[in-house]
Amino acid sequence: MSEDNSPLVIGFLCNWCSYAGADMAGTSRQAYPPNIRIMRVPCSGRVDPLLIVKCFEEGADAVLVAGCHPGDCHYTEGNYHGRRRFALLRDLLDFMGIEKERFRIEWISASEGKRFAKVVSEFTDEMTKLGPRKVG
Amino acid sequence: MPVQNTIALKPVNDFLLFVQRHTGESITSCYQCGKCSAGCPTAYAMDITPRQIMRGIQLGLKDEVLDSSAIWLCVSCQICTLRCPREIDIAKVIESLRQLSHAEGRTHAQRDMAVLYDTFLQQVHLFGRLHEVGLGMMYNMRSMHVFNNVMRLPSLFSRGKLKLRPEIEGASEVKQIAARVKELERKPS
Amino acid sequence: MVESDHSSKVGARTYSYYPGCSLHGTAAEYDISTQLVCQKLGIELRELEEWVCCGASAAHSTDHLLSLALPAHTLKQAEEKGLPLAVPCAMCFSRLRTTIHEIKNKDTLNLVNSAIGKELGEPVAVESMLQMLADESISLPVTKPLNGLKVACYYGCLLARPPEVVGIDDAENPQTMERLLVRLGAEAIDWGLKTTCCGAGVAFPRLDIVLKLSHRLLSLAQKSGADCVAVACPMCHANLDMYQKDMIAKFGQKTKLPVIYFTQLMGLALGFSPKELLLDKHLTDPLPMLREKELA
Amino acid sequence: MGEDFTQQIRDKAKELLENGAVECVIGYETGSDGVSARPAFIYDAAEVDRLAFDNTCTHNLVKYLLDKKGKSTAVVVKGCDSRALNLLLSERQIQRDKVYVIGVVCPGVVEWGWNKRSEQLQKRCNWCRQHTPVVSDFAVGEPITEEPPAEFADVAEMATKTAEDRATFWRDQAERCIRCYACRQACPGCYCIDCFVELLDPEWVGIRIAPDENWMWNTIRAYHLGGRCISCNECERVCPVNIPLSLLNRKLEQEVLDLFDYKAGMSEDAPAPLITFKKDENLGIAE
Amino acid sequence: MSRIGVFVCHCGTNIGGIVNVPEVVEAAKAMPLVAYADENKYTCSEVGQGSIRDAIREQKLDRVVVAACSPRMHENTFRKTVATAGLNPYLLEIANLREHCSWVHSDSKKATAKAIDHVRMAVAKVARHESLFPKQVGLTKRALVIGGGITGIQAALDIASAGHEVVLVEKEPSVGGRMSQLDKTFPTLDCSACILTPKMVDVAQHPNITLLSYSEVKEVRGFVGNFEVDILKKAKMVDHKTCTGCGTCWQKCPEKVTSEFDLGLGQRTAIYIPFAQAVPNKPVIDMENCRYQKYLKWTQTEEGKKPPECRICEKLCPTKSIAWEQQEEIVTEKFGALVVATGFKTFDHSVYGEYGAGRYPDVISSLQLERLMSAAGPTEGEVLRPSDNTHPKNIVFIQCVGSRDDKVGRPYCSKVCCMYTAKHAIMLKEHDPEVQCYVFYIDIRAGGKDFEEFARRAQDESGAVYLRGRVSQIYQDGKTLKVLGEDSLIGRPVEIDADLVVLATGMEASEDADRLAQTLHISYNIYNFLIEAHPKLRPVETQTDGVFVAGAAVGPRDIPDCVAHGSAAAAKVIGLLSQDSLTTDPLTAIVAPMKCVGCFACKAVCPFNAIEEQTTRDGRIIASVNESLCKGCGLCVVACRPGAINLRGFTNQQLLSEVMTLVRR
Repeated sequence: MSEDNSPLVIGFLCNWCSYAGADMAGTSRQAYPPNIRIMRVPCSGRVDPLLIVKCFEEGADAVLVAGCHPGDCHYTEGNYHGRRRFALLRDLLDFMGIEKERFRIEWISASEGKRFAKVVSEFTDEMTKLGPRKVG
Repeated sequence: MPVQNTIALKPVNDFLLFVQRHTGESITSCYQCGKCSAGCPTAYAMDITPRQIMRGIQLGLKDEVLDSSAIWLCVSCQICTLRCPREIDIAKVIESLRQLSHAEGRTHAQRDMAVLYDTFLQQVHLFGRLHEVGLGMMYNMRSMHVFNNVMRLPSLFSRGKLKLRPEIEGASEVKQIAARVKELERKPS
Repeated sequence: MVESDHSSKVGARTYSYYPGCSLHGTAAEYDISTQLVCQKLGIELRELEEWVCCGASAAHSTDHLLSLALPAHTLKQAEEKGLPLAVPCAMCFSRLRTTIHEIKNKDTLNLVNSAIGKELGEPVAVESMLQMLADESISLPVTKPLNGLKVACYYGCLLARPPEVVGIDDAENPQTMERLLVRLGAEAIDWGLKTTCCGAGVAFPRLDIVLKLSHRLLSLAQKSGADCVAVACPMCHANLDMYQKDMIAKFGQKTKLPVIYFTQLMGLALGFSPKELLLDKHLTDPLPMLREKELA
Repeated sequence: MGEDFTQQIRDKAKELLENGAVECVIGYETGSDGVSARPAFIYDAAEVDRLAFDNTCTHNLVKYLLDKKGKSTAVVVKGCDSRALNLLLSERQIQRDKVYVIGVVCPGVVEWGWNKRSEQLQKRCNWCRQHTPVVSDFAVGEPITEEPPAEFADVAEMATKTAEDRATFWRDQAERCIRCYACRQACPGCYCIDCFVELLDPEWVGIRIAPDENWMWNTIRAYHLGGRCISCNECERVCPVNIPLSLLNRKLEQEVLDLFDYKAGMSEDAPAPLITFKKDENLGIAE
Repeated sequence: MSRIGVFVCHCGTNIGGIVNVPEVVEAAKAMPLVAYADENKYTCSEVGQGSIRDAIREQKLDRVVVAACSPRMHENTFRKTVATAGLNPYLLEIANLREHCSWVHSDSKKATAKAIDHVRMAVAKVARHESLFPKQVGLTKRALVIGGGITGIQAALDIASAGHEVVLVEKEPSVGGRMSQLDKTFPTLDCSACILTPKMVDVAQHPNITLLSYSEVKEVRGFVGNFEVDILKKAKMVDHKTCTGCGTCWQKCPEKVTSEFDLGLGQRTAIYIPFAQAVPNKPVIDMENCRYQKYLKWTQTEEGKKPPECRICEKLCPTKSIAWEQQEEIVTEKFGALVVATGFKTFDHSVYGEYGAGRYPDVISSLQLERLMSAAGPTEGEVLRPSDNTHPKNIVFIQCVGSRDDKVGRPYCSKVCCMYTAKHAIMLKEHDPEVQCYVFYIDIRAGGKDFEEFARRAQDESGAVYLRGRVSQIYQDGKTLKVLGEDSLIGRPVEIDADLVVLATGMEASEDADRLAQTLHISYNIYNFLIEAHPKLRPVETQTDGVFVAGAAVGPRDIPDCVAHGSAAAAKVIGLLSQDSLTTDPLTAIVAPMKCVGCFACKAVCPFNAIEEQTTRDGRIIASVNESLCKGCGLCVVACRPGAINLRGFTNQQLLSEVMTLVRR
């Protein structure tokens, strides 16, 4: 939670699709709340659960992982593996008290700039409503 | 569009803003392709075609649009809405213009149409249902076209189509509804 | 009114029935033929008590809230009966379906509720008579197939548009009526103006428009080889049937083309006599043509 | 029950050691308190009589095979322990031809402590659905084939709590954890040379013994066992501060069953769920 | 102690307008290990790059952070910059302050705070960067061109004439694409066949080009320089080695079928060449309609009437080239570069119920009119009404059918229709002087050299009446078609009794272009047009190195642009193949031998089989990375529990340091 306790959202974006989609949101000037901090990774399959758990351990309010739509992955299978890991991790974190809504996974293609802006806006509003992390 | 004067375009187009807010349709999306006028069955009889009505709103020409006969000759057949390539509900826009024109009493371009509708509602208020013969008589009188459709009366009468006695059912219900509607419409929703 | 046993038992197909003002007036033949056909097919129609007018074009052209409140009142009556509502008149059907569509919006619903002084619950299913009778699952005990009768099916505007509200199969080229009449043995011709307007309610103030539009329809139907036009709307029937004499005078149209309610054609096929179906009530007399086709 | 199984195990051990089939037989013997069992490593045929089997034989002996790489060894396994064999085989940590499995149909293990034994079955034996070893060269006891479907009441009960309560619950557990890593030492699935928790570069978990760090350790340890844990529950048993690790393991076990229809350790060649995928599966995320 | 240099860019006002750049520079100076921080108006300019080079030398910097636009724009530019200053190009990190910050946030304070965070992350990451050295990898000096239309032909010819081997794969039995269906071409009224056929023949005869017609790409593996492609050669049932294309078979074949090439207006036989000038000029057998194949299917079930055995083509073939036993075959070939030129198909106008939904025979598409006007067409160039084969007098053209129309999901303009309709109006007047053409349009779009002048000829010389307005409905009215429109210039509805109505159908991506794009791992938009790397700066490249796109497959485009696109793609391929070896991206995985426990989870998840087994001196079997196959996706790193395998450029340490600098405030 930053100073004015608006939520800190950490975004892991895959270089080939979602990061390009975020760029497209920029070039078409699709505004969205500034809470998200974006990290570029080669593939959603490169996003390590350890990194996500570390984000939550260190107090981040929400994590967004965005990758290519199934079938579009530049490395053919990256998002398929990612999908399984995140599905399991999300349930584990939820079980340990980190609400499921705080960890969101989206498939965003290189041409979906508008959609990227919409997802980030929705996610940030949702996290603002959910409020700060109560424990830990 | 009858050219009386040069159109002085104002920075704030209230008419456009009102119609867009009232109907929820994006009038500025219309790129004047004319497909609505092309399919409109009564466009040939209109002083301004549906496309020109949309253009009128875009340019804020409230008087030309609300005083037109076009909005009264629209039979709300929905062809324009079905085929508009910009997916604008034009029938809804023209319907709201008709309601606005009627509310502001500017129906003189096609007076008879407004007379027909007012007489129709008057019948319904009286009897709860529409009495066709009553509508016919009252319309002829109030529109001063006393002999309208008179030649057809014998053939209709001989076929027993003219029910002289009105069916009166639910009239009180209709009156209460009409009163509540008036009340609700005075308070801005 | 045709006597039908209002047995309390809810038959396989029981509907509340909302005839509308014109079916109790100049369109009596549409009302009678509908009831006869339903009786024959074992469909029970229970007319709503004290139904009121739907407001038609007059309401929705001048007052938005009133145009929703009147049909809403009827919807409340039907809701209290708890039966699906069968509506023969295209205008009433369109106004009822439009109201159901618009009260999906919460604010509109609240406004309409306060207008009719009642709380509208889940609206009952509203079906046009055409949609209801054209249902493939209804078996049609045809005793006198309409062999050799070439029919131009005419839908007009309100049965076809807007598609998402009226639920027609194809807004540009519907086939519902064609499929029904073919099952009765008739031949449905393909023509291009089956959903183009006949002039609707402007007959009184602007009869010239009705004559022009209706003549355009009738001449194309004739040119396409139709023996008659089948309709499912009292206003279309009035415009197409009543003014053919004027059209001959004004446009030199050669012969008259009979305009018949599709329920009258169904009645013929199901064995009712033209008299019972009030086929003699039309200004353009269909009987000569029907006799020539050995159907009357 | 004890006499019969013990004798069969001793005879087999004697035979294996005498014909040199194995260098060592890993089994159980009665502990120095004369009551509870402890692991036994028998290298000499003459000592087979030390071997014994009763309802205090808790330890998962498969873990010791990791130190016997390349040496042919016999091991006594119960139903749950045997699934660890398949896990280590599929992850190429042991070779099937170097291991002689003495599979004992497990009657269930009782709660025991130093010099005391209760008759009450251990928690894990109540939820156990695998009494018969999935792998065995020499079977001891009648195999039980009818097993009721698994249920996860404990997990369900935790799930009813609010997110805040759950977070507080696990925070309290994290507070008590002393990072002794006994759970890791007992678990057959943990055989990494350098465990992630001990890495300083990258320093995933700080060396500070504090709730945040402990919380991350417990979360990642559980995650690393996702789709691999065979619920022998040794981790919870050895935990000096009694953190309910079974809750975490069984939550993941249930999720793996629901999401991927997979049960760990049931076969040697079925790939673990997190290293494979199905293209058109719908896992309820990002749909 | 490393010395990091941070260079924050104003990018004119793109960044500086919202983000307080000086504040970011000050904040950067206070960050750990940052020895120098500065700002530039345009860092990517010569001046900007110069300032970086100078600072590296003067301040002895060993790592650089450029805080400017997206790394996808100028990461390579700045790698070259730091390299020329003697620094390893991979000791660089880009912070995205434009697309992900100034362009999407209006609140200057928050945008600046976010910009500082992004710089902080970049600094934390670059601090953990190590020097990386790209490797040289061999490449296959062969190119694959997918799609044999004019674009594909042009690309293939250019690449081949530069001395490289080309394989041209075409789905149809002949190359030529949509252009082969045209009669004349604008703006010069050249006969399409006259300018296309010679190029088709060149493609067939060029020593460096292997033409695989009636074939499709099934599977693509590998990466730039080393692609491996499975090509499905469909069964032609004719041995093209012995067949001389004499034509006896397709003249005698009794089975008549509607011709796809003639868009349903003409017929072809079961054994056929699609059109006279087809290349290869040898037939294929249509398995669905060949009577002998129907007979064979009948023999299996023996249900229904026994069809004739036929086999006339086999009996009459002088060179015995009919080969019933031929099977479809998959060949796998290696390529260094791929060009996708799969072209377009015309919009299916049967979606327009108001234009008859395809029921009225005299309402045809513009491509069908091309076939009617073509001398090699079904009517040998005589424009006849399909209903009764009479000469039409009143011809109505309707523009924007399937273009600029949200209702049918095609809001874009197809760019070529106004031009080809003007061409049609001119040509029809030449065919028959009594013809009267009406063109319903919304806006005439005739940009480009000689285009507007050409479009004007339709009105000046051919007397075509241009009506501004979209047609709402067409219906059959006896023999003629009633067309209802509005002339929106004078604001009156108009009606025309048309003998023939031509719908100017728009351009769409060709059939299953999305499936092919997925196979090639390139992205495509919602209309299935392929997405180029950058619409202005890299029009024929894609995000995937070594895969190039050209022609109408990328978006609506006319022939001159398609040919230019084809040559542009060829130039890119020639540039790539002219190198003897390729510098591979060094961002690959690497194993720490002492940590690997040999569980090979990495091998199970690697999509490129880049993990190999290696035995250490102490007998342990551990994983090792084949760096020419590894593409740096990082799946193995996440699968490895002990963290024995890491990904250069996106190591665990680097990513963790980015997270830690974000959350630890």
